[in-house]
Amino acid sequence: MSANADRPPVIAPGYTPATVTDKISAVVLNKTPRWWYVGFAISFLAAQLLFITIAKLLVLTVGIWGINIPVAWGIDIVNFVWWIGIGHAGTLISAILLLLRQTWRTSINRFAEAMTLFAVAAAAQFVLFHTGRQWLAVYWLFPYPNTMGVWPQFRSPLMWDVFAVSTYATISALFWFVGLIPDLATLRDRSKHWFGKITYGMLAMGWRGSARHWHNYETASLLLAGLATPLVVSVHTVVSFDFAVGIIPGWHATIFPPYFVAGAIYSGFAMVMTLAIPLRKVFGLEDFITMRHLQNMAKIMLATGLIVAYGYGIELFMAWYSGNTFEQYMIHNRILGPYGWIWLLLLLCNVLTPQFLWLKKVRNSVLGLFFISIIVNIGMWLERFVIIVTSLHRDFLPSSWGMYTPTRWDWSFFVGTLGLFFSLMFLFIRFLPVISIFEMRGITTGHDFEEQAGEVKP
Amino acid sequence: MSQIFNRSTNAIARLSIWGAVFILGGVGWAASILNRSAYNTNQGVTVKQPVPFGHEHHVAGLGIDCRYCHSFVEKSASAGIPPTATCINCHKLIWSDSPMLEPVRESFRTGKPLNWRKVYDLPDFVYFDHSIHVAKGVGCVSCHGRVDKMRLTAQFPSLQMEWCIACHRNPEKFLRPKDRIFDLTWAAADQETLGRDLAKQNHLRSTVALTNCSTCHR
Amino acid sequence: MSVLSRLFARHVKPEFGKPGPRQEGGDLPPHLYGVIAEFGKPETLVHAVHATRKEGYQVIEAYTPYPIEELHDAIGHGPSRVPLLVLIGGIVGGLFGFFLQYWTSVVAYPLNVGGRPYNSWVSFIPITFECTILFAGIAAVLGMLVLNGLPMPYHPVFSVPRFQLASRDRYFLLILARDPRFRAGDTFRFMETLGASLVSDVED
Amino acid sequence: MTESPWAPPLADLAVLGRRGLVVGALAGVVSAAGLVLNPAQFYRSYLVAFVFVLGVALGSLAISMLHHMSGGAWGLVIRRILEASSRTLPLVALFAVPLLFGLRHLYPWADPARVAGDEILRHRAIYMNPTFFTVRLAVCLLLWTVFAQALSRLSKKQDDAPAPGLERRMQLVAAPGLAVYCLLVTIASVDLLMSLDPHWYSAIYGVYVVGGQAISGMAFTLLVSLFLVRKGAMRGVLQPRHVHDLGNLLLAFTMLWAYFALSQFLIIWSGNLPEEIGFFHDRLGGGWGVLSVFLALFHFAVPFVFLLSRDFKRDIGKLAWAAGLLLFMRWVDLFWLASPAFHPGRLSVHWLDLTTPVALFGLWLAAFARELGTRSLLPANDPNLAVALEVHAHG
Repeated sequence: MSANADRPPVIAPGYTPATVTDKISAVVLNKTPRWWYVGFAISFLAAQLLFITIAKLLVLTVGIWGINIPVAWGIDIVNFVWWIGIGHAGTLISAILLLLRQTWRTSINRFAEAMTLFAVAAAAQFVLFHTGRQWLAVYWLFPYPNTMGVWPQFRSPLMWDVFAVSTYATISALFWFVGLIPDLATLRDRSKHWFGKITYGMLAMGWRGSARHWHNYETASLLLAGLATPLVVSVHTVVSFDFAVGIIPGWHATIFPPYFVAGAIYSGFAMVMTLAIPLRKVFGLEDFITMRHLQNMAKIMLATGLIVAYGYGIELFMAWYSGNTFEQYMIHNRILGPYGWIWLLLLLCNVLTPQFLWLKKVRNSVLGLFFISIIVNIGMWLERFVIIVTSLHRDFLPSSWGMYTPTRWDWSFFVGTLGLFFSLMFLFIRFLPVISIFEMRGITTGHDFEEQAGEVKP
Repeated sequence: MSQIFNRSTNAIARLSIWGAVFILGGVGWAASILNRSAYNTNQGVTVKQPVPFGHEHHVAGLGIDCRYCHSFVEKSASAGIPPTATCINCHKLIWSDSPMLEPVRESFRTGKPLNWRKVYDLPDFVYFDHSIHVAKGVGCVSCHGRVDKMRLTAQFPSLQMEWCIACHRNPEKFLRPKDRIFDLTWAAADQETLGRDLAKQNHLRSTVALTNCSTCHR
Repeated sequence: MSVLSRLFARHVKPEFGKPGPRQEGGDLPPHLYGVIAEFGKPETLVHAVHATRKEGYQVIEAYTPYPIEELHDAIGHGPSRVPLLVLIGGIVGGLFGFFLQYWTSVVAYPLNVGGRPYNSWVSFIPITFECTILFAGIAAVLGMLVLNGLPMPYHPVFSVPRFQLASRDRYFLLILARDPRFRAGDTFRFMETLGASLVSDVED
Repeated sequence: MTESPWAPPLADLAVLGRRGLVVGALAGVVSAAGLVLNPAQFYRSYLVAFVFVLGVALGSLAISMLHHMSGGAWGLVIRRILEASSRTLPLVALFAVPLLFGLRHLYPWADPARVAGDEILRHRAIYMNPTFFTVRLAVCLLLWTVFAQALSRLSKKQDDAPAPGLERRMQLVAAPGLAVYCLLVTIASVDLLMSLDPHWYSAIYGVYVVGGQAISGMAFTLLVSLFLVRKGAMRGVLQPRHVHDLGNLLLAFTMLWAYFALSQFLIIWSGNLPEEIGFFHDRLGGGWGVLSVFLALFHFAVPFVFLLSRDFKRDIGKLAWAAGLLLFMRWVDLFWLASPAFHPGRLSVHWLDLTTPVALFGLWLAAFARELGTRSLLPANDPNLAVALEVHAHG
């Protein structure tokens, strides 16, 4: 990256490999702060809601949700798409920015990758449990020689989704773990307690940081980044195919793949921002997650927000241009139908609010960014609600129109996944380094991992 | 820094990675064995009946035709469980005071049917029709086995879908002439040619049609 | 070294290179793994590596808290073989993904779905792609671990007390006893001339 | 002219311009004969040629705006090529004029008889009519030109006197510029290409065309870079790491284009709706299918495999091969988009299909060569230039 005078630095001046190592590993190795217990307890309590709902769901199946004909996909799928979308920013930050040699990613990539992993875990709950009878879902979803002699239907986008999401979960977990190995070795070497030594030692697998280790490691990291980049695009593309491959008006639009991917990045960066802003405050990590990071993320949010707005616009235009009665009614119903207010709210959250990010003043205000990020998170949830519910509840036949209201179990499932996500997040920030220590060491001495990684590219 | 781990952990660590692969594979393999075992399918398992009816005796010993008792097999979806009256036709004369047959007589007296237990219990979402199978040339023995050798009746096949599908894919391997449908001992000299001819003669639908979901699940 | 580990003593996989013939009549202590030197700056380490290589040592290894590219070149390791493994993984994955779908949809159980061809190759593209990525990614990670000889929780260098700083801000150079050029005393003295802050034996 | 060390090779550019002019003019005369002989075919061929040249100029503009927003050495070393290419937009606008005389030969909505008999065309008539079409095209060309000129002028200012705020001002133009560019390309691509088919519609179309233009711009820039390197004008400037980045961008654009193309195909193929599938039905049968396969192979598969190789991307001589192929394939792609609408069911390549792009591209190249000669080949006063030109040990 070119040096630019009016940009804040990616790390506050004065750090050395030793101080970086000590400061970041101290977060893990020092005594647990009291607020952590409070935060974890609240999250864990919310996660219990998930387990209760799942227990109920296993007995009574999806009848406890508000779904019915015609809206057979309700907020379970809304939440799935929302969570998966949030996960995307993590991969994007670590993979694409690694390929583009953006040094600023270093201090947030670990944390963003963890977010990816936990968001995918939360999303997986919906995929797993919306099938109603999970023990049967195994043969619906995975190709194995079962006793029926049948195989999954590979022409269905839902099967593509199974492969995309499970590949995504596997690769993000591997990418995250590989990134952690040198830092686990650091913790192994710093830990005072025998239990920590053994645990981190086993996870570090005997990492020694030899020249050979680093060389293979960098090559593997870069290749993983190169693989993860098209993967992350493919995942939300496949999610968009879940809808677009069908012929429901409001779903069947060719713009869906890029527009969904942009939306995923948009909400993902919003979530990184929502989490990173309080985190840097409470851990005192402002020197590592600097204003530069927040500004860059704000710019990416603005860009992806504009793409999403483009998607909304082109849908309206094409519905009119097509001259197709059903497409036109879909738009009419989306704006003026019973769920019209949600659409309006969505425009406020997703199209209007991010326009403030054009202003440098807003991009420099931590509080302002925090609020915008939360609003965008809400807006992206509403977008999926509009796409799924509004398109389904009035399709071709007026005789089969209906309304959809989520039940309290729908909501408890959603709140439960939030609890699961934050519980995992709390465990992560307590027991693993939230910032990649070895990469920060490199930055302080000018041995940029990215710069070098770029050079070992095959 | 001193050593945290003993030298032997190197071997253990590597072994555990391979071990995980083998354990996972082993679990999958065991699950598939269990799934296809009689424990799950009831294949070959006899069911306790109110009266210990013996097909071996009635079919092989006495030579009674299947249709004497299962009288709807050519005309309806169900082959038909004989009413008590069918039993009494003979058993009013033979073994008419056997204590073993007391439930039959009681049923006849009271008019309350015998509570026969199902041996072949197909899943509810399978639409199975005996008559079409008989009409197209599938013999009893293909699905029910040598009932003439069964002292007590047991489920002959696994009844898992892969078993159904195996025949629906290659029906010519099992087809037989109309007059041999109820013959449990008959076997073709050249099943391959015969089966192909019969498939044409009986207008069997294509494999694709026969393996369509809606053929059995409606 | 504990008695227990003596009992289980076995050859620990070398960091690199083929084991050379041990020097005849050398004065090697029976359990010497190598000699390690500690440096405070990456530049010093890189210079030391160059000097060591010049001196004729081949079986050496350097340890740093973060990747240093010059070091890799200085030590003279060849290019990583991870990319090749990833390529193989990707090709295998892609073929697996496509033919899994082709076989199940065309051979194993052809079903008419909305009049689409059995070989709906257009619909098979997403899963073919995902399998390519999955296999290639797994190949990258497993390949990295195998090529690095991991997991290896026990390694002789961990016995060096200050080696824990290799994951903080110290830089280490190790000459293995297996090096044909290795002489216990000479090598130790040679390493002391490299500007190291500390030189010590590594026992196996 | 400045006395910059990176002065353009004026003599070589003059030769290039002259050749472009001569070839272009010859092909133009031949094409004009075609206009007399077969006016309908002339306009059909001319449309593809026009959209092709427009794509090169606009692609350059888009890449230069992208560079202003992202920064990076790769952009600085090609910035002047991109600027020269985007400064030709007024000429491209001039190229659009003949098109306006042939609307009724091209578009079903410009034929009153067809509109009267077609419900959907009547529905669209308020938007899709010759007057409004002309207005939209004019506004698009005007706004693109305005953004191109604004950036180019700021860049010139930087050459004249280095001022600290200039980069930021260029960023301030580029950010909204890129958004406006995308929006206008969408509008123009619906107007110029999509509406050739009376009923077909696809929401991703604009994005697909944007992706294609990025390839056009980058491929053309790489060819010019090779030309400049051969003529010794950029010796020592274009380092392997720059070429590597440019190659990666070309790879990324190629993948994006393929991604958009595949998304559109997969969704429409799976949906199989009568109003949509016709587009691919026309393009997969009757000889057009061969062209579709050709497109998939040479617009994506072959360049993709080569562009994956690191060695290939670090050598401008090799990379230019991929760039040349892709630039040619851009024309094939546009031909594939437009022509099946005129000749459904039968692959047809008229000689005018070949002469019109040569004519327009030749004339355009002459203008480009003249524009490239007016400035230094590198923005000498850009504060990031020194860093961008640093020779890395491992570069």
